[in-house]
Formats: sequence, structure tokens, C-alpha cells
Amino acid sequence: MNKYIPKNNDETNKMMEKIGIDENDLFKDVNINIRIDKLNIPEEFSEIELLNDVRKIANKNSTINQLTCFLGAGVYDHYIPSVIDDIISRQEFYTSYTSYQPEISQGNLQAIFEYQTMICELTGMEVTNSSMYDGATATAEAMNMACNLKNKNKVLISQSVHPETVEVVKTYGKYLNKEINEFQLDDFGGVNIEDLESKISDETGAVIIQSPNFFGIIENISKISDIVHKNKAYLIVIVDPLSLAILEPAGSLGADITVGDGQVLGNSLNFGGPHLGFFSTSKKLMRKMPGRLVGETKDKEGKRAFVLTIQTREQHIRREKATSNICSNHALNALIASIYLTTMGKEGIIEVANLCLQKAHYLYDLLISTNLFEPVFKNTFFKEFTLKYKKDGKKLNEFLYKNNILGGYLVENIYPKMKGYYLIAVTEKRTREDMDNFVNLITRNF
Amino acid sequence: MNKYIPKNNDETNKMMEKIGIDENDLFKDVNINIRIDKLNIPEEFSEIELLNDVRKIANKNSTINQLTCFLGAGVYDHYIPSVIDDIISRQEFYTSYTSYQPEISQGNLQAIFEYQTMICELTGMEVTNSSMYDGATATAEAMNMACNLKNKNKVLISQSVHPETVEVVKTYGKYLNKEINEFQLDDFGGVNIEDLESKISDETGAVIIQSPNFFGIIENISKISDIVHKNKAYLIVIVDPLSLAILEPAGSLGADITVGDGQVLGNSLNFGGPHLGFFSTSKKLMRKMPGRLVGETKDKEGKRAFVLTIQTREQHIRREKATSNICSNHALNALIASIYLTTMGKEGIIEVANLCLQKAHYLYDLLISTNLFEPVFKNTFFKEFTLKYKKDGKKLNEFLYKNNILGGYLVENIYPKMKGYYLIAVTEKRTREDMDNFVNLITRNF
Amino acid sequence: MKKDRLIFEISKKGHKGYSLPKCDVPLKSIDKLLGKDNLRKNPAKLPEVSENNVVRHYVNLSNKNYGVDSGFYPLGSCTMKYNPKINEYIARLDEFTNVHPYQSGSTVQGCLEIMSKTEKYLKDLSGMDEISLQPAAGAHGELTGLMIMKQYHILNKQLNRNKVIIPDSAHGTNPASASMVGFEVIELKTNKRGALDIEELKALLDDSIAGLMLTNPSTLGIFEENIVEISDIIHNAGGLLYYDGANMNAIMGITNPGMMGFDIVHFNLHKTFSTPHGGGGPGSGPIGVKKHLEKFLPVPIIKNDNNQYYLDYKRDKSIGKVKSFYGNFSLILRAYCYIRTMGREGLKEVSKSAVLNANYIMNRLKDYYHIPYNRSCMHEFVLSAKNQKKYGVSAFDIAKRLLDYGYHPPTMYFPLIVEEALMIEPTETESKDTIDHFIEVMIKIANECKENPEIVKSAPNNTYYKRLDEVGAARKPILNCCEYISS
Amino acid sequence: MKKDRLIFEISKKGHKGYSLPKCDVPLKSIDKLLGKDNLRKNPAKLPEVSENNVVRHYVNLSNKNYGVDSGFYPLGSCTMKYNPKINEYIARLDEFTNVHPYQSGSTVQGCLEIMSKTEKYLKDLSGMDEISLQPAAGAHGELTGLMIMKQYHILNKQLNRNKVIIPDSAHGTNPASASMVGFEVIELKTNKRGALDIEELKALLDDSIAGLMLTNPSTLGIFEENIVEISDIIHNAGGLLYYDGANMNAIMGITNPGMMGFDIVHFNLHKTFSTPHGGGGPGSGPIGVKKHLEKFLPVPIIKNDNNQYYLDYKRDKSIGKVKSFYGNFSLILRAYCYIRTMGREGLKEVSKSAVLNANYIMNRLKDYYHIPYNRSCMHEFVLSAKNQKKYGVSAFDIAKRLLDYGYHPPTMYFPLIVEEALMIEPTETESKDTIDHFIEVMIKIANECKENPEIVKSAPNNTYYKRLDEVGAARKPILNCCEYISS
Ligand SMILES: Cc1ncc(COP(=O)(O)O)c(C=O)c1O
Ligand SMILES: Cc1ncc(COP(=O)(O)O)c(C=O)c1O
Repeated sequence: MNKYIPKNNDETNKMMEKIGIDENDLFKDVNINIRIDKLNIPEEFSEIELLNDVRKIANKNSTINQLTCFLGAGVYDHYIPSVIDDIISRQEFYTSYTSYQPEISQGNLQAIFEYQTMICELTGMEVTNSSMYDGATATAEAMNMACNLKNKNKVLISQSVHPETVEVVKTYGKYLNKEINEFQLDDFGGVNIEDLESKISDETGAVIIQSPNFFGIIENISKISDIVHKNKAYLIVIVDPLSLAILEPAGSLGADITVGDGQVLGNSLNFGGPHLGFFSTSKKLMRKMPGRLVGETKDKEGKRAFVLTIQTREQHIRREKATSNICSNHALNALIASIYLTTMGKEGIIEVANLCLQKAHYLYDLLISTNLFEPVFKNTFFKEFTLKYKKDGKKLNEFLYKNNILGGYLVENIYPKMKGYYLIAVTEKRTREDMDNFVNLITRNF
Repeated sequence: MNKYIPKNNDETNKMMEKIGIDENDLFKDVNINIRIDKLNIPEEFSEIELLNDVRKIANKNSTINQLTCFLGAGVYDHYIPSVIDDIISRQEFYTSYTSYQPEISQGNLQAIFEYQTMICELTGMEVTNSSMYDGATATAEAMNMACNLKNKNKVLISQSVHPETVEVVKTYGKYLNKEINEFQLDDFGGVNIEDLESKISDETGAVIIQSPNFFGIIENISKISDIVHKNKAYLIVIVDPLSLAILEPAGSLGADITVGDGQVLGNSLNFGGPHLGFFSTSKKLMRKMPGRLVGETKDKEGKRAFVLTIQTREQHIRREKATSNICSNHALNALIASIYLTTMGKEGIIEVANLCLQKAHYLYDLLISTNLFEPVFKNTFFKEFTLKYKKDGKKLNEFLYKNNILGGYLVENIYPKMKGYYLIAVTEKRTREDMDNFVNLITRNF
Repeated sequence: MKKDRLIFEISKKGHKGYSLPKCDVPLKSIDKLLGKDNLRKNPAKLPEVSENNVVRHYVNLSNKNYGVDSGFYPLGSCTMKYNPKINEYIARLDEFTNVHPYQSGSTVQGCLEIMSKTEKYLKDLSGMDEISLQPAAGAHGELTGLMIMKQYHILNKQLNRNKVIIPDSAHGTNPASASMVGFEVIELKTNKRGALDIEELKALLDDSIAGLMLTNPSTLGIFEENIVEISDIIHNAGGLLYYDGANMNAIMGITNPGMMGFDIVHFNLHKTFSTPHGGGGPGSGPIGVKKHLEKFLPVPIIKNDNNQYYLDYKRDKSIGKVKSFYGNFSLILRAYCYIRTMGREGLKEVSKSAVLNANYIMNRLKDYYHIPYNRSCMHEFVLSAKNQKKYGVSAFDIAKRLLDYGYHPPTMYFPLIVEEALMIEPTETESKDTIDHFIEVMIKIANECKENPEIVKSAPNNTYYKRLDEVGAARKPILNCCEYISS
Repeated sequence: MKKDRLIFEISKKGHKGYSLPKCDVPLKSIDKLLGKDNLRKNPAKLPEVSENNVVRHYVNLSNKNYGVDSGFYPLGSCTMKYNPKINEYIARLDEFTNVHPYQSGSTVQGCLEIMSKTEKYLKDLSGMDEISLQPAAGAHGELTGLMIMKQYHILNKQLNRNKVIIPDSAHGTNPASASMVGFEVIELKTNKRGALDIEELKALLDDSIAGLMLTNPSTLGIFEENIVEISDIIHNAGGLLYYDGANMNAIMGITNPGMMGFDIVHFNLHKTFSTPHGGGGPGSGPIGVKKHLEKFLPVPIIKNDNNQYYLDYKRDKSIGKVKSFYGNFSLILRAYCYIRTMGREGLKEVSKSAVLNANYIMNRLKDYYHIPYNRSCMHEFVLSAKNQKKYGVSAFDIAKRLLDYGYHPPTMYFPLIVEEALMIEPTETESKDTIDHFIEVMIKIANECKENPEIVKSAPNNTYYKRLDEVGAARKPILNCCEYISS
């Protein structure tokens, strides 16, 4: 008998007998000519065998606990407080499903309500939904929402947005006949305002920017916002939520929708997923937003309680007229973010952000001083920056790997014109020693 | 402020004010001349720093996940089902303390009641206590109990008992003026019955044997029992609880007290601790046994419930007249054993025991066939056996370690007369490939 | 103990739940580094809580939740099976959680191997030829699959094919996904036997039809007997067949969508393959396609050359990316573990046992509740509380009454075509004992409906929270407490 | 859901919670391998339960338990402080759990380093010169320490020194441990100020006295002001001083037993150093001694030569071993983590905060309950419910009433010298908020005692389990259910 199928032969027989069937009746609606013989999947593994197998495979990976990580480009090696895994390992959280029965789901509901609050606090927006799959899909959904609201189908997206996000936005847009155009970077590494102005028109439904952008640079959101709103489009801003500990939030600078990826809020790298998409907007636009929302209410006895609300936006009620098709979301990742923000708290996230900021600038200066790198963008950055490496970046990274360092992102892999552009992230986990060692290694060997 | 001390200055001041003290009053009873200046302990670590520090230290260990383990000698590399850590990580279990308040401790109490039942089932005894520190201390306590009951102070212990247990028994006995003598092995690796008979007398209070013994050999418990009881002493048998899946339990063969170490029941190696001591005896002797006992009762409304009972044996009531000084015990390890026995269940532990048995005999035969080892004992063994290695055992183990194998136990380290004696354990985790590889390596290189 | 506080109400100025290293590089002025204008004016009002109190807060919240390990969770369509603990352990191994998606291929061979092997198993289970693990959930898989359907027609220059037929029993995500790809949704009625009406289907067909989306077994738990005929009809009309794999727990090792004639499939790893539901997610919704659609799959695709796995981005017919990176890896990993643990025989046993459990419950309840379709079911079934209406009791009331008995209620009011629907999916991980007791309770409630309907209508009566004012919540939404947090 | 079953009542024939590899070596007959006589006749009646049901059983049990993360746990003398989660994580690292105690020294340098450094910190905290980490708990440390005391006198040929003086306020383990080392126990009365009576102490001294065991602060939470004088008196009389370190949470960084004059100390890592209590254990009870006793410590001792740690067994004056191997390593590791996390300043802050919390509660409750010693306390204090007696209410009743309010009650009826004792130790990990609320509840209960004593006497009223028949349990003990399990 299988440990996950608690039924002995006797019980099987009794059950069949009781309802008057035999084994052949079980699948009687499945025509014999579409029956399969047997699966080709290997035979079952015991736990011992599974562990042996998986450990062997696992050893083929190198991890950022073995490597000193300077790689970012959208996914960052931030510190994850130990309480998070402890809490999300409680079965009441991770084995439950969407809170359809609020009376026995107040744990999830309240945690998500608190999450919605904390993300609003960070982004400076009025309403946040309960989660999206990731930053890229959240952006694509934001584009849909903005265009629907404006009833326009032209979209402008900055070239400084993360390339994967740009791709996802384009994929989503393509099948809804959206016309998606990119606008350029300027020499400072931010949005080229002139290019934006030349491309925007009153047919534009949405403009999408990211700040800090893919190259690490902080955009001038309010200036862009003025231009966007003058043209009656909505401004969608993609943010790094950790940066908002110290940067003025997009919500205060004119964003109509703020989205982003919450991986940095306590989520592991996980080879790219699951991460967390967050989605924030204004009260005005609330009833058009995608995704589940938790709202406050009371129970019959007057006790404060929480419930999924404004569900008439959603697929299970509105079907083809829903604001989105999303059903399962990334609730557990939102819970993680919630625990992260609670644990770090008001002061902690400022401290984290400042550590990243200080260390990134320390490394920036050191690298420039080696003469192997030169600056390419002049604007302000937060925890990540782009330099131009004068030699072969691929070789550099191979060399670093041999020295247990995970080097930066080679921008030319994705934008061949940006030859030598090297994107480096520095989080609070990097020590001065890590950075000095990194730089010494390079200078000694190149 | 410290993350584990939730008190800001304002709160500290308010609290002092409220009760009318200032900081100097806090320790006013501590005379100034016994005050210390400051501790020499290093400054505080953040989680990041702690993890860096501990990971560096951790890497100085080799583990039995890196090495193929043939080492046993009292601590065994058995498989630990994954549910165990999941369950014992629930804070309700691991952060609670002794069940002094039964109304809110039924989880621990019932789990331990079930543990007591399962250990009785295994050992064939009538009563089991809620746990002891380890097998060795359980044995020492058993000796005390037996001698007290018999009002005698002579103790005989077999040389085939685990040497650490012998030592602990001697240490405990020494300060209670017990006269502890050892009796010999015979050529078959078991108790030398003649030697026992020659040493035992009606002054003997307790006889202590182990089966399977330190050398892996199964003792003839009923024969020994006859001799012991003829001399009006109590027989204490130390057992490997896993072996009792297929071996007739000591309880059915005449043991008055059965003790042992429950590490094998789902507990990690932990570099030697914490493991689990279990202690079983008969109803007749129950009121003299050491340690906590959980008993069944009812609550006011008639609901079945459990409670710590027959506490008049214990130190917190009887103080110097208590049956033992034990207070904190190894409850969580008993919970682990309980989960282990539940998960493996009636059939599973037989399957485990049989796998060990079969594989141990497979390796035994292989090793003999290499001509590098020769048999030393003729009696039956379970999962561990002793051979005589004809060359230098230390070198053998060093060589094996280089090949990621953790070799057997060198008996001569502790009993210099047993030159070359090599104690090998084979658990269900070892594959035929592991064993073939082990033997091939040796034959090819020695 | 105060049990009903928001974390913001626990927060105390200066309390800390974290520790961070001191800054070990020379500190520069933030003003200068970031520019004054960029600086945040008012700090975000996040809570300030010591670690002890963070943990207690969430432990307390968790105790207000119900998980699969709490008890029976027969939430239809969601396959709330047991989530194996070994998979949780493995998914947390450093070697899997701490890998960056942009590490070079040679340093992530382990991840790629897991993914590639999982793809292989999913192919086998579905009868599809190629897999993409990228989609993050079932609905996301639908979206991706429908993009492929559309791209297929676009490439074939059949731009007029902009309608998708979807049965009225379908899950809401199906029409919603179709809309998000710009398809018009044509609803197809379910007939009295709970099956598709083939004649009606035929009547809908013309050259504007892009395809049919089908869940089989359907959300009624009924297997579409005529599936092969249906697929022929659609294919002959130039359409494609999309398989919503949410109900795959019914058919593993018995049949597969490939044999049924489907072209595109999505899987729900968080249903069939035991990955935990996480309180609502994350899930994972891989898709599979037949050979002729392979070129449309999202980039990248995992390939293998000389025993080295790599990510192939050079695919000019691909629809593009639907998500950053490669999918929800840690869920894929759990599914891998599950499939390997069950093995080929075990997976078949899963479906057999799941189907038996559902039929057993349905049969034993049929004298007490209305069963809308008088035929055997697959892994789930829908009952109707319409006979209880005369006592003033609704499906909602019955669901709430189940809370009093310690059960998670079935899915309510879905599928929409069954009046007062309660959709019950026991899964295979439940024992006869559990199921028998659930049946007893359901019968007891049926009797209560007659004899003491008030106790059902006022339920839950024994839970910590009673019925909520859901209407009020939607009318005047309070979606966060920003306004009532003090700074 | 059935919530009150024994695992044996859940068990079903043939159900399995485990999986094992098939035997990959040629199978031989068990009969032959073991000999027929040795074979078990009737299999042990262990339960048979699927993994899902194993997990549910224990989750259900856990929900009937109360841990530190559930809420305030002011169990006096037990130091129920928060158990840091990072320590749990570290203690579960493969590199620490999967190390065999008989691996060769060079392969366990990590374990030895952790142990050796922990020893160093414990020396610093206690003022002792050498440490043994071997004892498994506080009582085990006492036993070991007293063996050393005895060995010392034996070596000095003072065989007549077979009495140990122990105050009447001492924990029961103290006299029990003394007995287990063959000492006679002389009880010393506590005076009206909660301190030792020095004159009475002097009167007890003669050359049969081996030493004095003392807890300082005592179990009354009172610091023995005259400790230096007392230690001089004992030393002058040829005795040694043993320090029960259970209450070390009061004095870290303030004073230490070394300065007070003690010769032998035990620590409770599961109290002061935040290792979890595990529902009753495992704990860890290292001992420390002054230089002159070092040679008596159990074998082995950790030493370091040329930057290599090793275990030294060659110690001919040692008392021997008191436990297999080297101590409860994984608890020692957690204590290491705790000490490093707190650092020198943090540990001092611990004691300051713990002492302030205790005094605060005591002061705020003194108008409602009798406080037997009118002086400030250290990290805990004892109150007496004797004033409540006139309403027919006992300390036991008050403790049970606290359950209704969601608290774990204080230690009851200990120390024995205080009538109707309730011993309250808040620890430093509790916030003012928590403490204030507890005080409110205690005051409320004091009022209930007057105004509605029945509600206190019948408590707990809101818990799932009500008061138990403890007397019946002891009279007719049912210590397992072997008799009512079916095979
Ligand atoms: C039949 C059916 N289709 C699709 C979905 C959508 O899956 P997901 O929630 O993973 O997006 C569900 C989920 O409940 C479902 O039951
Ligand atoms: C004052 C005192 N001494 C000794 C002990 C015994 O410690 P342990 O339970 O660790 O054996 C305790 C435990 O409660 C105690 O409070």
C-alpha cells in the first residue's frame, strides 16, 4: 500500500460493495480505445531513494551560499529573517487554499489585509491587491487595466524597464492588439524625456517606467508623470519595494498604478520563482483592478473580521467580463512579504536600504578606481549600478566563478549594443571584505 | 534595542517610575564588591553574521550525508522519516515545558502516553516511563532501582555491554558504594555463562546485560535470566529497540527492567546527543521506578485525558527520598520516537529490521570472502558484527575516509586486547552498491 | 491574551524584530548619494515588533486558519490532497532555494535536470509532445495555451478565428482567459446528462471558431464520453482543443488528453501533483502541446546537448514570454518529488482511489440530497441542496454548518449550472474512516435541515468567528488600515 | 472531525505511513539468520497509519498544547523565554545533526569548536575555570557536581564528610541529587527575610559537612546578600559551595558565582540560554568548577593543540563518565548561537530587563495578593494566595482560572515554604504590553475571588479540557493502553 493512499484491499472492496460497483465500473465512461496501457514514469521511490536521487541532482547546482553574489538584475540576494520559514511552515498557512470560507480563514485574510496595508504604505498608493504572480505579469495586467480604463490601445514602455518585463508586456499586449512602443534611455541612464515626449500622444493609454530602472538608475518620476498626465494616459511605475524605504514613493510622484516584484521582501531566489507580484493603485481605479482583495468587516457578533471582497471584478463571477483571469495567486509569497516587513519594521527596512546604498557606492568607487571599469550613466543609483568593463565580461565572470564569486550581469547578452555593460548589485549581505576581495582579485589578475 | 528584549527606554522608565525605583535599585542586593565590570564574551552578532560564523564552523565537520556510514557502536545511521521534523517543529511541542497544567498539555501528555504504550509493546514490559536522558543513564538508574529494591549493593555487568554504559554505571555506582564487577565474554561473543555463575551470589542485587550486545551478538537472555533469578537478583537488559521488531523481547525472556537508547527510533546522531533513554519494568516494580509517568484519567466532563501521575516517586515531592533526581527529561526525543514508531508502524519496523539483518549478513559474507577479515564470534548477530581485521585498522579507516566512507569502530581503541577487532554496522540505508563498493575498494587496495 | 489585534496595534515605537550588521564601509550622506529630491519624506508606517511578538502574532493567526493537515478539506475542483512533508524538506534545500536565475548554465544543471525530467513525466501523463513549465498557475496556463491557439491561427492566416467555445460548466478562468487573449467566448450548454450537446456544438461551428476549451472530467465530475467524436468535429472545423487539466487527478494512468484528441493542455501542479496551495498560491500551471504547436511555446525551452542542459531562447515562432524566468521552480521540484515517489503504479492508484472515494460519497448521500445527474462520477461530484430549500436552508447554510462539525466545506455555488451546488472532491489521500464520518455528518445535517433548520441557518455556531457581513464589506470597502495606523 | 482518538484507534490494518527501498541483496531466511528461538513470536502492536493521518494526529495533538509562542508563560524557575528561530535553523543543519560521535577528531572539528567556545563563554559568565558540557540537564549537572564534591573529599581523605546542607527553599532536585551521590541532606531554614539564617548555618557546621548547595537568587527570587560571608564560613569549615544555576537569568553581566565564592556551578542551557524546553526536555546542564576541582571533571575534556581540537580521555582523577559521549550537542549549539547573538551587552540587558519585569509585576500585584517577603526581587518572585483562602479559593484555582484568560499559569506550590505559592517569572522576552495585560487579569481574578469565587473554583471553564481527576489517575494507574489495543 502507498503511504499517501490510505486504503487497504478490504476497505476498497467494502466501499465498492456498499455502492454496488466493481473495479471495472470506476472508469466506465472512459472509452476503451482511449485507455492507456501503462505510464512510462519510473517505478516508485521510497524516501531514502528519493533523497539519494535529489541530493545527487542538487549537487549539480552552485548556490549563493557557496558563491559571493554580486548578481542582481531583478532578483536579489537580500537577507531573509529566520522567522519567515518558521512561520510559513505552519500547515495552517501553507496547506490551506484561498479563503473562501472566511470563518476558518481569518489567519490568511488578516495577514493579507496587513500585507495590503504595508504595500500601500511603501508605495504610497491607496489600494493594493492580495498578490499577482510576479512583477512582470503584474505590469502586463496594469497595462491591460490602464488601456481598458482609457479605452485606448497604445502603450509606451521605457527601454530601461527590465527586459523580461518588457517581453511579458509585449506578449500580453500582442493578442489584445495593443501597440507597444519603447522609448529610449538618455545618457544619464534614465528615461529620455525628449523621446518620450515625441512618442506620446492622446492615443497613448499607458506609459510604463521602472525606478530604480534595470540599470539601477533612479528615474525622475514626477517629471515623467507630468508629461504622461498631460497626454491623458496612465502612468505605471515598476518599483523595487525595498528602495521605497528611503526613496519617495511613486504614489506621491504621480503614478496611477505601482507594481513590482516582492522577491526582495523575504522571498528566496528559487531559480526565478515563485516570487511575488504586487499591484497598487488609487481608490478611484479600485473597481477595475485585477486580483483578489481582502476587506475589513465584522462578524455577526460584531468582531472585526476580514473577507474577500469586491469579487464582482473576478473571473468566478464575471467570467469573460472579469478584470483578469487570475485565480490562484501568490498568497504565500505575500505572507512572506508581510512577515518580512513586520520583522524588519519601520526602522529595519530603512537600515537595509541604507546598507545597500552605502555598500553599492563603496564598490562603485572601488571599481572605478581600478581603471578596468568606466562609468556609463551619470544619474543616481540605489543598490545596483552599471559600469562598462573594458575587457571580456564573460571571461571575467568565469574567472570570478572559479574564485567563488558570482559576478554581475552582462547586459550585452540581451542588448548587444551595450558592449561591456556590466550590472552589479550589492545588498546588505555583502561585507567590505567581500568587496575588497572582489576588487583585489580583479586588479591582481586583469 | 535587542530583537529578543522588547522594551524601549520609554517603557523601561515608565515601569521603574510606576514602581518607584531607578536603575540602581535593580540589583541592590548584589554587593558592590561582587559586581563584575564587563563580560569578555564578544559583541553581538546579527543574524547575517551569526550565519556566516556558524557556516564556516559547520564546514569543518564531515557528515554521514557526505560519507557512506558503516560506523555504529551504539549510534546508528537509520532512516528518519520526513514527517518527524515537520511535527516536532510545531511550537506547541518544542517550546512548551513539562505538562504541569494538563488542561493545556494534552498534546504532550497523549503523545507520551502513546510512547509509553509503544515502548511496552516493543520491550514486552508492562510499564514504561516518559523518558530518561540516554541509554547509559537509564541503565545506571535501573541499577540503583534494582539495588534499592533488593537492598543489596553488588552489581554484575557483562563485558559485552557498551563500554560507555559500563563507565556510566560505574560512575553512578561508585558514590553509592556499589560493588560493580564485570563478567566475561565467551568465545561466541556472548556472556560467559560460567563466569557469570561463578561471580553471582545472593548478595548480588542486579545483573546487567545487553542484547544485541556491544559486539553485535544476540545474548541468550532466558538462560541468563534463570541464573540471575535463582540468585534472587534483578536482571536488567539493555536492548536495541529496533531489533525487537524481530527478536523476542527481553520482557518475555525474564528481564525485570529493560532499558536502552532510542536514538535509533528517529533521532538524529547529533554528535552524540540528545538521544533518548527508555526505561521499562513490571507493574510490580512500578512505584519504585525513576522518571515521569503519564497516566490516563478523565476530565470533569468525562472526557478521556492524560496526566502526570504517581508523582510521589519524584524529586519535587519526595526530595531526598525520591526514586531519582531526574526532572527535565528527553520528552521531545520520546515524541520523536513516538512519531517514528507510528509512521513506520507494525509492518514498517519489521521491514526495517529485516533490511538491516539481511544487509549486515550480506556484507559480513563479502568481507569474510576477502580474506582480509576473519570471524571472531560465532553467535548470531542482528545489524552489527565484529570481525578481526588482519592489518592496521587505523590505516584502513583513514583510507576509507579518503574515499568518502566512514569505516567501522576500532574495538582495540577501548579494549587493547582485542587487537584488530573491527565493529561494522549496516542499516537499511546502505545499498548493495555501497557495500560492493566498500569491499571492492578494500580488496583492490589492501 | 489579546487575540484579535492587527500587527499595527501590537507595534510599539522602537521595538525591533530584526538585527543587521553594522555598516562596515565609510558612511556617506544619504542626501548626497540619492539627491534630496529623491528622498522619502515620511517613512512608511510599518509595524515595530520584537521577534517574539512577530512569531506570536503569526502563530495566533495561523490558529484561525484551516489547512489540509487540520482535517478533511473536500473543496471541489481544488484537489486538496495531502502535501508530502519530504517534498517540503527537499524544496527548502539550499541547493534549490539559493540559486539565481541568471547564473550560468553550468552552475544550474541541477535545476535544469529537475525541470527537464518533470517535463518528460508530464508528457507521459498527458500524451503531449512538448511542455513549457513557465506559467505560474492554472489560469496562467490557460492564457498561455490560448495565446498559442491564437498564434497558430494567425500563422495559418486564419485571422477570423476569434471565437472560443466554452461549456457553461467551465471554470470562470476559462472564459476570462479567453477574453484576455482577445477571443470572443461562445457558451455551450450542458445537456441533461451533464455532457456536451453534440448537435448544439455542431451548430456553433463555422470558420470563426478558434477552438474549444474543455475540462474533462468536467467540473460536474463527469467524463465526456464522446470526447473523441467531439475532438474530431472540432478539428474538422479547423479548431483546436484546449484541455483544462484541473481535473487530471481523475485520469492518471487511465487515459490522457492526447488520446482524447486535445492539442493543448495545462496542468495544475498544485492540484494533481500535491504541491501545497499556500493559502491561495503560489501554484504552477505548466502547459503541454502536440508537436504541431511546439514552436509556439514560450521562451526559453530546456534542451540538452552532450549531457548538458541549456535554455534555448532562439525560437522565432514563440509567443514570447508570459512570466519572468522559467516558471515556479520550487513547485516544479515538489511535483518532481511527488511523481517519483508515486511512480507509474502509484499515480494510477491515485486516480482509482480518488474516483472510488467520490462515487462512494455520492452514492451514500443520494437519499439525502439531490444529485443532479444520475450517473457515476469521476473524482468529484456536485450535489444540489435544492430539496433543502423548502426548509429555508441553502447550500451556503449547509456549508457553514459543516464548520461546526470541524470540516472544511465543499465548493459552493459552482458550477453555476447546478442550483444550490455543493461540489465535493474527497481526493485519494483520505481514508474510509474519514469519509464515513463525513458522510454521517452530511446525513445528520440533512436531518437537521428538516428538524431544526434554525441551527443550520445560523451556523456556524461553534467557531471563533461567526458569519461575516460580506455585503457590507463590498459596499464600503476597507482594503487596508493605512488610515488608522499611527505613525 | 474526531479529535480525541488515540493513534491506536486511528490505526487500520495495512495502512502505511512509511516507504522503504526494496531489499537489494539476496534474501535469506530470517529463521536461519537469527535462530528460531530468538525470533519474536507476536509482533509488537504498533499502529498502522497513513502519512496524512500521522500528520493530522500530531497536528491535532499539538493544538491541545500551549507553547511559548502561544502566549505568556510565566512558569517560575523555568525561564520560559522566547526560543530564537535562527537557532532552530542552525541546529538542523546537516553538518551538525548528521555527525557521528565516534568519527575521527579531524572530521568533527566544527562540533568541537562550538563546544570549546561555548565552554569559554560559560566560564566568563560564571567565573569558573573549567567546564564540562556532558550533563544532560540541571539535575544531571547537580549529580555530576556533587560527585566532584564527594571525590574531592575522598581524595582529601575526608571520608566523613557525607552531609550536604540544602536550604528548605531549594528545588527538589537538589536533595534528590545529593541522595544519589550518597550524601545525607541537612535542611537549612529560610529566615523571615527569605534569606539564609547565618547563625543557624554556623550551628550545622562540623567536619561531616561536605558542602552547601545554593540557588542564588533563590527560588524565592531573592538574592542572598550575605553570600560572600556564607561562602567564607563554608570554606573555613572545610566544605565546598555548589551553585544551582537555574536562576542565572538574573545575574548575567552583573555578578557571577565565582565572585560569590562558589566552587561548582551548573547551568541550565534550556533556561538561561534560550534552548527550547521540548515539552519537558531535552535540556543541557553543563557544570563549571574552580581550578582546584578541574581534575575531577568527567571525561573527556576538549583540548586544543596546534589549532586542532581533540577529546582528552587521559584524566586519572576524573569521576568518570556520567552520560554517553559528550553532552547534548544540539542544545549546546543553540546556546552558542544565543550567546553570540546577544553578545556581552545583550546578556547584561537580559538580566536587567528580567529583573525589572519581575519587580514590576510584584509591585503592581502587592495590593491584591500576599507577597511573603517585603523586599525587591530578582528575575522572579513568589506570591501567596493565602488571603484568597477565606473565599475558598486556592493557588491551584487561581492557576486554573488563568487558563480561562489564555495564560500559562505560574509554577504552583513551590517553593514549599510559601503557603499557596504562585511563582512568577516573566523573563525579559515579554513586552510591557503583555505584562500589563497579565497584571490586569491577575487583578481581575483577585476580584473574582471575592465577588464570584465559584467561577475561580470551577476553572478552567473555557478550555477544551476541564479539570482532571488526578487523584483517580494515581490510585489506579493506567500507564499505557497495551491492554486495549487490538493486534
Ligand atoms: C477547473 C479549473 N480550471 C482552472 C482553474 C484555475 O487554476 P488556478 O487557480 O491555478 O489559476 C481552476 C482552479 O480552481 C479550476 O478548478
Ligand atoms: C532551581 C532549579 N534547580 C534545578 C532544576 C533542575 O533542572 P533540570 O530540570 O534541568 O534537571 C530546576 C528545574 O526546574 C530548577 O528550577
